[in-house]
Amino acid sequence: MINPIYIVAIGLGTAFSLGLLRKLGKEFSFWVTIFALGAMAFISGHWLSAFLSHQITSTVITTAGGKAPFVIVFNMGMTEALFSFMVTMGAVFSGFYLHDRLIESGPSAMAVLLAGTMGLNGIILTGDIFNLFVFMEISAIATAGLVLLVSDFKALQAGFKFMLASGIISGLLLLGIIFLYNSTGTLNISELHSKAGVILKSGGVATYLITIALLLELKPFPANGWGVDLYEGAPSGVSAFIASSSATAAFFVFLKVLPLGGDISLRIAAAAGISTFVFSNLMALSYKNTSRLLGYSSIGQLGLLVGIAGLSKHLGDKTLMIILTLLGTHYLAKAGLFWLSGIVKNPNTDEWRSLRKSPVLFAFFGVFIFALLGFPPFPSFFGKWELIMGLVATKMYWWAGAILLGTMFEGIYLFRWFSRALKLQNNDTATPAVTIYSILPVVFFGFFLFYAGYYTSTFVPALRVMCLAPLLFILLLGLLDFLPAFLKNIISLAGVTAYIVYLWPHIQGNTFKIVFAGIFLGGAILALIAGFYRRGKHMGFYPMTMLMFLGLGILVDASNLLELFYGWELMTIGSYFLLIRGERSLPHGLSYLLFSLGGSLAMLFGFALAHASSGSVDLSALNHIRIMPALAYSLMLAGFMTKTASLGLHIWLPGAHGEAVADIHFMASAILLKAGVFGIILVLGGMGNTQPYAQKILFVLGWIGALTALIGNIGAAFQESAKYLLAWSSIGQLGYIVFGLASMTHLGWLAAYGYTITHFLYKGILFLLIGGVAFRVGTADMYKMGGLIKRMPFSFFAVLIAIITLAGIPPLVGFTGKWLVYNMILSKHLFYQGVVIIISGVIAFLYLFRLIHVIFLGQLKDRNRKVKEVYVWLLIPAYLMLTAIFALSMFPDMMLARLGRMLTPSFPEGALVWDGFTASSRYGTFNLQIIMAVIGATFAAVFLWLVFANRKAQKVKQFNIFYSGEAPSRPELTHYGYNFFAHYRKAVGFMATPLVTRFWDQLSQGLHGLSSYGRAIYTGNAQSYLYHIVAFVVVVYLLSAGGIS
Amino acid sequence: MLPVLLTILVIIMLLGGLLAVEHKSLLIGVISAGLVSLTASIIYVILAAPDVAMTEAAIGSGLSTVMFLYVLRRIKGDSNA
Amino acid sequence: MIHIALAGGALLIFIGIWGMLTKKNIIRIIIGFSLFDTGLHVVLVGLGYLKNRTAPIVDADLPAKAASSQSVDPVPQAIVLTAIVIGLAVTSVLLVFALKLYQSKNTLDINKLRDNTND
Amino acid sequence: MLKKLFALILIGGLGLIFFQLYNQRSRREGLTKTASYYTEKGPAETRSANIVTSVVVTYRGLDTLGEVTILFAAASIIGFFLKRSEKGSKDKTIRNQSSELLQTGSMLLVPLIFLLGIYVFVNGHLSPGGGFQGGAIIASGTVLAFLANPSFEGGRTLIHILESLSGMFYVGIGVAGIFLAAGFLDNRIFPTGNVGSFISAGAIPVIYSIIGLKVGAELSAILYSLRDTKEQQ
Repeated sequence: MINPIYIVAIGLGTAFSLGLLRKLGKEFSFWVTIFALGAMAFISGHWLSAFLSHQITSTVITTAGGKAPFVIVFNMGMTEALFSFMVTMGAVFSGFYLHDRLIESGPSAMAVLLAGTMGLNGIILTGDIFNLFVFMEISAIATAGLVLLVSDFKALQAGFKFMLASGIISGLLLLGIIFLYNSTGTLNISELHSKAGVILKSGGVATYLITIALLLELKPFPANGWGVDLYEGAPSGVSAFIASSSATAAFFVFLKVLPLGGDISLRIAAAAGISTFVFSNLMALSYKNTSRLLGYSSIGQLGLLVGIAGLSKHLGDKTLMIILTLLGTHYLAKAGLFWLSGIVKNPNTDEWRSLRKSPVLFAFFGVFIFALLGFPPFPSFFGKWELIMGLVATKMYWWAGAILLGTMFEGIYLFRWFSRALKLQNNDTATPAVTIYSILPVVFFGFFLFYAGYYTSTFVPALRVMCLAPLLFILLLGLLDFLPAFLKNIISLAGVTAYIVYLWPHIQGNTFKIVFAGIFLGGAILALIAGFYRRGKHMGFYPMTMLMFLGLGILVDASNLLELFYGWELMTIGSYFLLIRGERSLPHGLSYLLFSLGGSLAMLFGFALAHASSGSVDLSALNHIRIMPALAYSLMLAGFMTKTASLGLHIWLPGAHGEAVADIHFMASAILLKAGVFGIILVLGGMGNTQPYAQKILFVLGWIGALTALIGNIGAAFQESAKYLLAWSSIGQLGYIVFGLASMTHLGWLAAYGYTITHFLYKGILFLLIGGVAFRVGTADMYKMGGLIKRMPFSFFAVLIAIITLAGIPPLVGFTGKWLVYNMILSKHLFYQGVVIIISGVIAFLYLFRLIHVIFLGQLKDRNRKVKEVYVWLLIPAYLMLTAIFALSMFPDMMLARLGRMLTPSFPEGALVWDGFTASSRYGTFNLQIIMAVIGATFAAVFLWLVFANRKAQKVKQFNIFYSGEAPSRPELTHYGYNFFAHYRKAVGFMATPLVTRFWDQLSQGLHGLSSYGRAIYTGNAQSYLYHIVAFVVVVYLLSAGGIS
Repeated sequence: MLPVLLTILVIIMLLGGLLAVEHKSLLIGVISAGLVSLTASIIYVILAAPDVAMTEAAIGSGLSTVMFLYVLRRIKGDSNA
Repeated sequence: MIHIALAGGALLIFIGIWGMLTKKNIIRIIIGFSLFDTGLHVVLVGLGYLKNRTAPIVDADLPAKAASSQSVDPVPQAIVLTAIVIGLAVTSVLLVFALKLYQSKNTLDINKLRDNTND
Repeated sequence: MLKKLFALILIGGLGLIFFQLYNQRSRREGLTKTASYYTEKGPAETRSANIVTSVVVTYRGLDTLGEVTILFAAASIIGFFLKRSEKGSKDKTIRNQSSELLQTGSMLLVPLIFLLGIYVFVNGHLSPGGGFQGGAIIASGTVLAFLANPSFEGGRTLIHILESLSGMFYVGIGVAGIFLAAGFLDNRIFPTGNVGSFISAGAIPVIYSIIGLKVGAELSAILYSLRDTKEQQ
């Protein structure tokens, strides 16, 4: 093995020699620098690979030919090698990225970079505590120097603050070191570790000073103003270096020294770290400067790591894995984002839209953001999972809660930033300054993030390989994104089919899974068939669609909670990108994402409680949670209900769905929402209805379901846009499902399953076709349509049937669901809820009637005279579903009897009794075939009579109407379909006015207010930052004085 | 004997320190700071640390003061605390 | 002796911190920092001092055999040597920062030397 | 006023911490384990009479290398920072010439000061003093040269060459320790001689001389940069 001293020797030797190489030109010096950094990285990388292949064990390398505690030693172990490698690679790429600036500033600046990197390596490798101090000073002074690679005032004052702050901090460190030496007689860190007894007796305060100084280096809240300003003021390449390399080294040494202080240090670390995580992210909410945001985020992430280190006793041997995954993700993603910020140049978050001009970089922007927030497949996903599981298992609920809260804050500003960059108009921005030097590091770190995610997952036994395979497929699609849409469509179809073939043996015989696999993957096939109508390339569409569908597939396939969560999160990412594709969907897509994030964090906590109760992550852990079951089940339900858009969590849906185009609307509404149902069924199945808390939850859930149905239907009634109407209607329909499930009866569940399947079918038809119509007409506003029956007879017929089903009118299968729900209401005596359900059923008629009447009947508008029938590619899946509706209507037992058989073990009471095609419950019987025959005959008779009676009807022109002699100024507003239910809005509009929206708005304003209030700390004044540092030292000491021996 | 000498030196050093931060004139402040270093280096001699004493005298009171003065010279007409 | 040195060093540290926390002039703040540094060094050397012992240099007064029983602790001295030079480096960089800050805003007042463009 | 009161309170808090630190320290009668080792074995192992020197240059040589690096980094930063920001203002500042007496006097003195500096560092292993002190003395010679002749330009290139070469030699000698002796910066790559004689202590005098040159060069470079900053109008 190569002596790690050479890392120091190469770094310094090259740094010193650069002065002599001046004559050979700056480019030459630059490449010498990069080469030297590479050589340094090679040494630690070489060690790392040897450690990973278990060829060697940790080694101590002495210097000066002396014996271990008396001379300075270097420790080389697995973690040292890894951290050193990370630090140096960060320097290699940041150095490469800084090419232009380094050339501008000359070899001296390169020497500073080399010296700084050498210093960071020394921090990691050295086994001597004073030597550590020296290396920390080297890297501090080098950092200050690198900040000066830009010569504006911002950098200048940031560097000055940093130097002052680190001056005080390192003074405290030195004081601690010498007193620790005085009491223990050694400076060797390993020896110090073995002298816990002595330290306890006479080194407590000294250790406190050392710990607090190293903690201050990591910029804890609120003593971190200088740190934020440093991130903001430094050139982006240097910020990347600080956030990745420097922070990594500083954290490593903190980790190394923390155990010296015993329990009290751990407690300090936990409290300071986690509060830094929460408050930094809260503070970030009110800023728009990206460097500053990234600074807060970096500080927050490091705070989280410090907190985890402080909680290491509770996390046990998982600690290292959690730390490495979170740190690794932070390291890669934060460096990437800082590099990107240098490419974008303008520090305003909204200006990142200009990055869309180079799609590859923008894709990596997304990768970095999602990675930071712990989405799969990135390493942080697994770290976050293990972290929350571990904390909850050891009853550290508040810590876990605080971490989730901080993650939520972080999500708010990161996602806001990303979404706005993704959607804002982008015509007036400058093209980002892309050079090979700026792009290469980003791309490399971006890809490595994926690899790191894969690598981490190989250590997670709970995740089967089949959960990773879909990602490869998606990666392939991403690489083939240049192909025309129809080719990608074919590939996607092949992919889904392959997945179905894989999945089938796993779910065979499990009706529950078959139902949902049918909806998710069968739906995927239908949606992809519809997708053939697409022309052009549709960049980014297919990978994201597949991400959603395969995420849903994994959800069904999941054999444990981790896989469930994994699939859920993949699906969330994919669906977000689909929903935000709409023209005006920016705010809705964003709120979808934020609700999803909040929901998944809530679920995560719930899963952790389940895991803590049973000790396993199997799906069976959901059964009878013992630890805080009410909280656990409520959180999980709330999490899943973000996707079903239940009351209170529904505000994202209308906008997100209403703005989506036909097939995406189909995917989002008919398919995606069912993921929430899937989860609710799992949770309720585990919870049961016997426990008192379960009954309370179910009671609330039932009301939520009923009210959601009402709100959804009322909301739908007031819409002018057919798409918004359908979106609101979906909320209502999902309300029925939740209501049915909450009853915990055979009939209720049967109804819920029935609704789940039929909603998929009829809403599928409606979304595809109404979407198709809207596409042809050029608007989704219904009053701009009318009379389209003549132009689009096929669409009309399918929509008509779908609406009949939806309204629950006999004879079609929709009626079954209604009949079951009413039976259930009677059997459970849920009369109040029953009233609400019935009222919402009536309201549903109001808007459904409108849908068919206003769009297809009446006069054809002039400008619509030439419109063509909806794309055949949309009609094919619609008619397939239509066939299914007829089949199910004709043979309801095909579906219901089978579902009933599945439900009977869980709900033996109140099952339907089947006699041929006749089903009976306690309150009556029904036989859909007879009903169908009767209704069919009646309908035919009436229809024939109408045809006969209308044979003399006269055709009129569209505007052949009178308005008391006045010519209407905007004739289209005289359309009878316009603002049809205005009078209702007057009466009951208050229910539809978004009370809920206001609640979330106020919450968000409150948070931002809090955040702005906190800005008072960050005055920008170097002196007040010094105050904070000193005050931090004193206050933390006083708070923990009892514990410091 | 030595303790008395040390006490006197420490008092001089502290007075010099107070002068350095509190005196109106920056120039006198800088020179007082140099004086503090010089006193400190004598203290080091008493504390049996001749190497440190030499370093402090050469660097702390010598070069460091020169640097302060160089910078002061660039900043003119400004001497209020 | 050791008490006097430690107390003197600590007080000098406080004077330095006082200067850094209360003075508006950045040059003065840097002076405060250098006092803080010097105070630290006095504490360090003081801590290594042992009563009635001599400097750790082997010569006529201190034969090599007696070194460990008659010399003071060399480790703090070695550390302080390093720390003094580091302190000089830090001070010089701070001074250059101060100079440049002054040149860009024409003031030495720390309250005016901040970036107000944050949003 | 409030600010000062608050500062006093904080310093009071720090005082409390310091007091605890002081109270808690172990009151030693003898040397610590590490110090005993250095004082007992130091002279025998390194053959350096000055034990502090043996600690600084050998046992804790890596610290010293680091410290030299800090100076180097500071000099580099100040160099590129000041040089860049002075770009465009080519006009050399008119500096007041000093009196002839001072000029002549210092021309005599500067070489002597340099000699003194060299004397201090080559004797670092025998007597108090060494690389830092010697280096600082050399730098003060530069100061004197500036005082005597404010537009003194001599030695600028020499300084840069010295800066690089001494640094490289330092690292080189350190690495040589790995091959020729028992580890990085081991001083026994040369014959160690007897304690107290001039030619003794192996590589220590060599290293200390290199340090002296390096420190002198770095400090002089810093002084050069500072001197050359633009005068405020």
